[in-house]
Amino acid sequence: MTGLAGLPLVSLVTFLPLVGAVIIAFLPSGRPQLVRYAALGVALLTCAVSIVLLVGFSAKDPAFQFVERADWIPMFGIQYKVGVDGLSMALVVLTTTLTAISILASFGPIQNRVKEYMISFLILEVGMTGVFVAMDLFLFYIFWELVLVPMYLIIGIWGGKNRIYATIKFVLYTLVGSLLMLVAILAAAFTFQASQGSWQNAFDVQTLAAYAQTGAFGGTFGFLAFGAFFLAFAIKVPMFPFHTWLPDAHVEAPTAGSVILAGVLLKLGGYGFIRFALPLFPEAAHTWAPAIIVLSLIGIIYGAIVALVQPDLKKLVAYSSVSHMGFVTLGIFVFQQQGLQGAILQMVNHGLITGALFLLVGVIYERTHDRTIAKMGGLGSKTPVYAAAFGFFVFASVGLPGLSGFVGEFLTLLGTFVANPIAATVATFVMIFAAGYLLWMFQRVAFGELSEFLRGLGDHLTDMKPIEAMTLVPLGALVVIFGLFPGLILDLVAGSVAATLNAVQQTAPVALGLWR
Amino acid sequence: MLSALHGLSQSLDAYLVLAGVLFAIGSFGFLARRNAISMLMSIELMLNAVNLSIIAFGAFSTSLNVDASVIALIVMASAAAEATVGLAIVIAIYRNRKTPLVDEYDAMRQ
Amino acid sequence: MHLLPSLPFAVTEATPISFVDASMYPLLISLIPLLPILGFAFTALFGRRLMARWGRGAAEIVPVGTVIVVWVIALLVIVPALTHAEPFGEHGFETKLWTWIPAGSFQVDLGFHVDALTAVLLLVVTTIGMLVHVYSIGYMAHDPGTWRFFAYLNLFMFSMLVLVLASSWVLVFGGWELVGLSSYSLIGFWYHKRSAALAAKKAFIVNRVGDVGFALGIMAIFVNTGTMNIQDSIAKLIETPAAALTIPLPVVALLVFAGAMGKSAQFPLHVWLPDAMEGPTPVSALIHAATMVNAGVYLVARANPLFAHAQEAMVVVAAIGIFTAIFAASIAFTQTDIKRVLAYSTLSQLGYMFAALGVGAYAAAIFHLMTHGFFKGLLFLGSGSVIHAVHEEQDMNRMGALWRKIPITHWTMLVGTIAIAGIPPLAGFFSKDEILGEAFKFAWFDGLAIGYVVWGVGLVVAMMTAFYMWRLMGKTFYGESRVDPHVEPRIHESPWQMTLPLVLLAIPSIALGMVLGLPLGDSMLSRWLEPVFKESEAFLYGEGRAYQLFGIDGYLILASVAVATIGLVAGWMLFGFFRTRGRRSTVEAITNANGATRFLYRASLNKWWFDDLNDLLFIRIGGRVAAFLWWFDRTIVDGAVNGVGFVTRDAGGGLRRIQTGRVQNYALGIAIGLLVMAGSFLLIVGQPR
Amino acid sequence: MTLPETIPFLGFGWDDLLFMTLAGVMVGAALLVVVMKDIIRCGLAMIVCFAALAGLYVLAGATVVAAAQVLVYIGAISVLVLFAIMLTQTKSGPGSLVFQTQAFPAAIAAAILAVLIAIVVAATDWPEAASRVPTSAVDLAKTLFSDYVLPFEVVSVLLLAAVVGGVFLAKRERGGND
Amino acid sequence: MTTSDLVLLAPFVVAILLAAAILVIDFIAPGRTVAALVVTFVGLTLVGAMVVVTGQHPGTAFRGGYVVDELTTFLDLLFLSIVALTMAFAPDYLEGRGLPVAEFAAVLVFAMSGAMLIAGSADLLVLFLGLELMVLPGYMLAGYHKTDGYSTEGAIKYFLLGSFSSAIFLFGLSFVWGITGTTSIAGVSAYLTQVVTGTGPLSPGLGLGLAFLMTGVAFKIAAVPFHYWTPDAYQGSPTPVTGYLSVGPKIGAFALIIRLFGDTLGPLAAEWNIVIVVLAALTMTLGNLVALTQDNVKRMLAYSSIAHTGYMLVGFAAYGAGQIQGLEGLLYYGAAYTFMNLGAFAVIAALQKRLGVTSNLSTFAGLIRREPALAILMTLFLLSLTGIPPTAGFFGKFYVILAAVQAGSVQHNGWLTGLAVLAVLNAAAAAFYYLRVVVYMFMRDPQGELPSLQHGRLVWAGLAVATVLTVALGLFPGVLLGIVEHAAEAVTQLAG
Repeated sequence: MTGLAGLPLVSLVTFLPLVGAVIIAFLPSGRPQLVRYAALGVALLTCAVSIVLLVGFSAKDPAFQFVERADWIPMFGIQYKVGVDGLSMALVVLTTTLTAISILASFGPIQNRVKEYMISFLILEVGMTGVFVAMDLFLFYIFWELVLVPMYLIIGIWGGKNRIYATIKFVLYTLVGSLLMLVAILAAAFTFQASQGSWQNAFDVQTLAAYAQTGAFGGTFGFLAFGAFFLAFAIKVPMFPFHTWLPDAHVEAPTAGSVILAGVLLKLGGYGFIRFALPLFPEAAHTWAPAIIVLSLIGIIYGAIVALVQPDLKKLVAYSSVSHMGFVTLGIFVFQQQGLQGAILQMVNHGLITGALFLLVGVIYERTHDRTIAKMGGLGSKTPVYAAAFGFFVFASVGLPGLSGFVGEFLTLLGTFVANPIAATVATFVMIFAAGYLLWMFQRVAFGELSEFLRGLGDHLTDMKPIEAMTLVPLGALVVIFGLFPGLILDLVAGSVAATLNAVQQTAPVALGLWR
Repeated sequence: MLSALHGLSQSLDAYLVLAGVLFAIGSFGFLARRNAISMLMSIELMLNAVNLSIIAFGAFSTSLNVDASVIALIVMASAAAEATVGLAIVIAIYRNRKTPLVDEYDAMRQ
Repeated sequence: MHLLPSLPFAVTEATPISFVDASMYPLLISLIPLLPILGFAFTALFGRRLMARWGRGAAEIVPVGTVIVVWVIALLVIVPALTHAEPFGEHGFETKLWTWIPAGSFQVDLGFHVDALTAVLLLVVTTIGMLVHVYSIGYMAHDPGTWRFFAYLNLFMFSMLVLVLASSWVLVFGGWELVGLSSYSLIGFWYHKRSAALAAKKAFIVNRVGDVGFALGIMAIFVNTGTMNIQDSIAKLIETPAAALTIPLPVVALLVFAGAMGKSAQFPLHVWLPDAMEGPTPVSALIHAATMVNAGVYLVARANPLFAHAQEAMVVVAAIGIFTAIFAASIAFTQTDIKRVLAYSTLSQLGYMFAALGVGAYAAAIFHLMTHGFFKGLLFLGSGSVIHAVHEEQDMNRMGALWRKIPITHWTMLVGTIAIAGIPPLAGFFSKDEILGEAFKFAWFDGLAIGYVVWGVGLVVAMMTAFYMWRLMGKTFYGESRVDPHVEPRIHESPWQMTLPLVLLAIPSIALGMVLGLPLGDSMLSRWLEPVFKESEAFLYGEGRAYQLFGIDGYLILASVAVATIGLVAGWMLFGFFRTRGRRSTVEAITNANGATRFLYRASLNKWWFDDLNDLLFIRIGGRVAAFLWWFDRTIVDGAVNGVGFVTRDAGGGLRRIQTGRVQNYALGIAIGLLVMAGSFLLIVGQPR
Repeated sequence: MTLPETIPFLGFGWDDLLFMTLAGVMVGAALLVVVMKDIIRCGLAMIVCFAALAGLYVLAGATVVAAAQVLVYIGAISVLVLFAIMLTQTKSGPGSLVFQTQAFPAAIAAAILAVLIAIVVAATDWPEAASRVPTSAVDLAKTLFSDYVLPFEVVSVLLLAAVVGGVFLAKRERGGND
Repeated sequence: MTTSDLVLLAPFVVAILLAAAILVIDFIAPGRTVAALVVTFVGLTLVGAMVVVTGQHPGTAFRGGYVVDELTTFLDLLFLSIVALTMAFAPDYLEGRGLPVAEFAAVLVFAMSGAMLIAGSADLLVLFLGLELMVLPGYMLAGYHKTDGYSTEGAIKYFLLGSFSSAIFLFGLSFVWGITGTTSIAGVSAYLTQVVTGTGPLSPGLGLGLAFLMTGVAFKIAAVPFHYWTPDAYQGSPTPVTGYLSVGPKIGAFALIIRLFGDTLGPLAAEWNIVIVVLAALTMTLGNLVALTQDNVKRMLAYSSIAHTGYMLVGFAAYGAGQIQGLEGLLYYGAAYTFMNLGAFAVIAALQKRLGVTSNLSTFAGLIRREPALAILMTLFLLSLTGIPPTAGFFGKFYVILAAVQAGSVQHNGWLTGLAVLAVLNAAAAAFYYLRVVVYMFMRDPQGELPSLQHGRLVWAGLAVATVLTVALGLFPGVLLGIVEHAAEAVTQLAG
């Protein structure tokens, strides 16, 4: 079944940006403004299409919808197969929205080589959307790798002064993981082929998942293959101790880059776990879960504590990402409905909130060309609107009920508690640290008298410009809406969650439990 | 006891060992000499060793007898071709470097 | 014998009273929190412009108006709820707006539950809230950020109302966090003051410590009962046999209590409250005396069956409560900042309430919550008025002899003082006496020793309270003036917007006790609240006990009145009344004493060194730990990553050396390779097949 | 008069003697080629070596190959080499050192190689190691132009290519250096 | 020799004639580059046509000495495209340095004919001659810029080591021939089958022969530890030649391996496969590690080509372990590698049109400003070399690794699985040095503004072809897969 009017909507959402990129490539680079608006137009159009998709999507039925398939490399049963279920749907919309916002947010900051920048960004969007809609492992892998290149350029060309180190680190680190995953993918596909005697659908996710239910991917093979997947996704998420590329990448990346990095790229990891790692290797997933849970807990607490002492705004937010994404992996690997739903919700929220925080950091960086917290102070009196917006998202990130951050975290914790109270207790303590680092940061930035450094800037230190506000308003609105009506997302993903859970057989919860 | 050597010329092994020795000598020359042309000559020695073994094989088997000679001839020809090119190259580089000593051609390394 | 029999609800057998049609209540109840948040949104968005355009009045009208409207609506709900009219009945009325969190078996309604207990809290919150709003008009008359202030106040009203109305634990937690937020914003209202900023942060974070427990408690409740609705879950919890519970009941109760400790600033989480006095005085009155800090008490009272069925937990609650009471009182002795004295007294009184909850005197606790709300609100607003009069001076050492200059403030505060001291017939007496009496009887009849402790210490605290309150009065209003001479001539009574609330608060401080506390032993309030607590009380005491005015209860009354009087007299001796006599010497004698006295004095002065302890633990040591972890991250974790890279590259650097550029070397390499190859082949061939 | 079957006192056949002599000469000459200092002498030694080799071919009955050996190697290649030597000798003569620094390891490697081959040869039982049979030129021609016509053609192409390239490389650049 | 023989051999013959023709043209009209080029390309197309035609009716000629099957056709076409592409971007470079194009073309065509011979040979002797015919011109091409010290130095190193290895190869050949008594691949194969089945003896002599053969071949494909010549020869040679050398002889040598070890020694796979595995591991790893530290792009690509040899060997090892996919992967990889690598060298050559431009990294600094088109194309090729989808390079890697994994899981052959893992780790490491070039092109500022060059139409055409193929082979591998499959089958048929 294809789209509403028989349109291949999913492919449309995926490749529209590519078309846009091609068109932009032929625009005169001499007229950046034209290029900017063209890119924004494309992004908005894509966003609109994804909304259409969302409208046409029926949350009732848990199956994949809008599925399009065509043989691609029949020799290996590789097919072009895309479609969306609730989970993909949510993340696709998140992607298109954040991309549009990021492009808008780049109008001011990006002044040189605008054309290349916009093209890279649109291609990046293709990659990200593709990952979320791909239903064929091979296709998925291609999009997965495709994401690297534009991000590599975005950080490397438009980044800060240490950008090259950061970008190469980012690419190499990610590449190691994903290449091992490739081996695992091949092994899985081949195991299937060997048993079926034909390559038919050997890379088809659903087929393989169904096949996995027969316990075919168990034992040592499953263990190792899952390990490969785990590495790839854990690096992307990123989980402790694979997180060190993140602070560097964030600090060096241009604002919009950070937004997308935190907003979508990190989600690729979580999505991968849910969509591929668990259904394909349920047995191994259970074997690995305790270790992963422990790592997540470490990440949650550790990230928060390290964030406390960061002198650089972006680094602080980066480490907070480590902490927040720890909830995602935690929620996933307790194999428990609330946990999983919470994890997904957390992914979306983290995308919105952290994205917004990076935008805000970008706003101040635009004026000061500095991100050192110590130099800030007293913005509350000089730029009240900015301070207010900052405060809003800080508290959203703290997990204030009524804003979206809370529900995701709470559900994750609850799910964890059901599975394993001890783990939940440890994780819950992050409530304190989170409040600690965020409020301390906010106090040092917004409260007190205007700092020497800022006073030195004089009139350069203006309050938020309309265009900057425009990037933040939608995010803020969504944060409130999802805070009050998390059901919008929860119902959307309920189907996928159920599917995933009975794929991993929500049987034995992790056996670290005190009361188990 | 010298009669142990009787029929030496009748044994394939003798020829092959001889060939092997020649091959070894050639390779030694190739490894040890500095002069390009000496190395070239060493290679010729090795090729001859090959020929010798081929002939030997032919000499001791009726079926291979004729083929051996043919192959040997062909090898010779190709050796000649190699020599031609090799010498040409040696001369060319000598024009640039003014020395035939190969171990001084190390502008490119690592 | 009833005072004010004219009051509609002051009839012995609670006859149901309802003003509107039952079908209206869902709407009314929803409006109560809804209006303030709208007021907040409006003021936050347009307040700045309105104020710039048409002056502060334009910015104030909406928020203040909202709260007054809310008060009216609230009354329409409170009365029938207290009198158990339909649809409230005995077990209250529940209304649901929408399902907030639909996550499979975990369903959280965004809904409200109103019963007598809720109603009592509503009464306190809306009434005092309204008065404080009015008062603030005067108090903030010169502040450039008035609009912001009122926006925050409305936000607070919303949060607090959500907290008390919520029908599900998660929503309670929501309000819980939101009051934290508003308190944060209001404490840090003068954000350019570093101390204010720090105090705000401290308040939020310390509260969070308690919230961790509360959150875990909620999860535990869900794991045990599978529902988040307060009523249902409690019912399930107490009827499930202990063995069948995943998480033992005492653990659950204590986790919930942890939350209460944070919000109600019980030891050792009390540190934030005194600092919170950095906020504007109306805030201190509203949030940090009358309403928010009572949230903890409300929570425990709300969850009373949990505690009743988990005696261990009750003991802990009582112990912590009574300890906080005396601990805080001891500090209040020596503080010179007028607001801090009141803050510590608040701590102390909250301690009373928890002690009461700990000994099963739920009604008494709520009673004290109400009375304390009013007279402490009064005292704070009064202190605000004083501070206002002496031009933002808070140090009592720079006051004195003010009673003639600001009479209204003085008289109202005097009422408050006597009320808190527990002198009949003012409000404080009834509630405090009920607590002490219940505690003693709890031990006497049910043989739980903790009761004696609570009673004994309680008496001491009562005495101390009377003493330090009089000290406050004396240092502020009596004796000779120590006011800054430049300010001296310009001292004046506050505007009516400020004095009016004082008067309005003085009335209940006097009368409330008599209205609700009589007849002794079978008071109006206890009858209202009876449905909420009867299950627990039945469980704890079995059949109710007859009240013996001329028996045990009489002696207990005498005892408490006696200690209160002693305290007052002592205060009078030391800090005088109307006219000074040479009494300062005695004070100095104490302050300059040696040995134990001196130690106690300094301990009290330095608040038992708690701030220093926290500073050491969390700032110094914690900071070190964090710094170390960061170093670890950069050097070890990241170092490992980069290390792999370097090793690889250096390996390359090493390997490239074999490329010497000399043909013969290459040839030798090839030759050796040839030999190895030949060798390996011969080995392979040699293998038997 | 006829010679006895075996040489008196020595106890092995005449052609054995011949074989040993030729082999000795060949190996000796080969060694000289790789060790002598003066490269021109090396060239001459190589000629000797090739000649001895031709002798061995005759002994092995491959007369045609022997002839070719004389023509191609002694007649063509050696001469070519000598020319090259003349062209590339600087006035100062060859560099002071004949041998690479690694001559010693090279020697060892070569020795091992020789031994290895020898052992293998000894260890292998060769197919139908009967007695030698002489090769008739006629058969050879037949075979060459029937079975081996493709290699034959290819060799000619090879030579052509070699000549073309050789000429290009060796010819002086017009106005080039030197 | 019959007419049918000639028909099958036609492509080869035509190639030779083409070479001759070019020489003649040059003789008639010296220095008329255009004429020579026209003839060359016309001729190449002609040869291509012949290849396709003869490819229609497979068969053997010269009493089994020469065989035409899908493999032959595939390889021939590959060689043709290699030569064509090389000729496309060579002239700009050569003329800039006053080097004659005609001779270059002629010699190149000779080399191609040699490669074609290897592709089609079913006889060890022919195989050897083809090899000679392929590499001798190679030596000359390496030294083609004879007034340049580097070029000639590279040439002599290449030549000396090359002929050394030829001698070794030949020695081994003689032993194998001496024992099996035939030079025909089928014959040798049959003999070995007897050995394997135990009806015939497996003598040490044969082992030695195989070892020598293997060494010779390993040298030609520049497998570690026989790779020494590669970096110097590649760096020294004129860039177009380097481009050719990096693919032509390599593919040719792999054709040799396939013919020799794929066909001939198939039965002995069990014996030599472990050796291949070790070779593959060493080759990838050393190639990549050393490439990490190179600052000269040509030299870096030389080491990278060593690494790629390693990847192809992985495929071959998988084949040795019994997975036909391994062979297919190897062939596919060959094709992919051809186009992406030639493309990369084309870009370098184009940049070096300006005299005195080195191939150091610094040359590429800020290229995106000076020559955006070239920079973007270079990036594409480098990404493909890295193996980032969706490019030819990725699918090539995908294919060989798939084969290795299969072999690993089918025969529970831990070696192969380990090899697969090692391969991907290498690929990750390789990303570093390829991306380094990208860093220079996009993220560094050029030192000294140079005016952008004018590049001939041929160059652009060549680049266009390379680009299209690099992308197409990545996105739509289906087309080539079919051919590759048949080619691989052909091999097994010939052996069995």
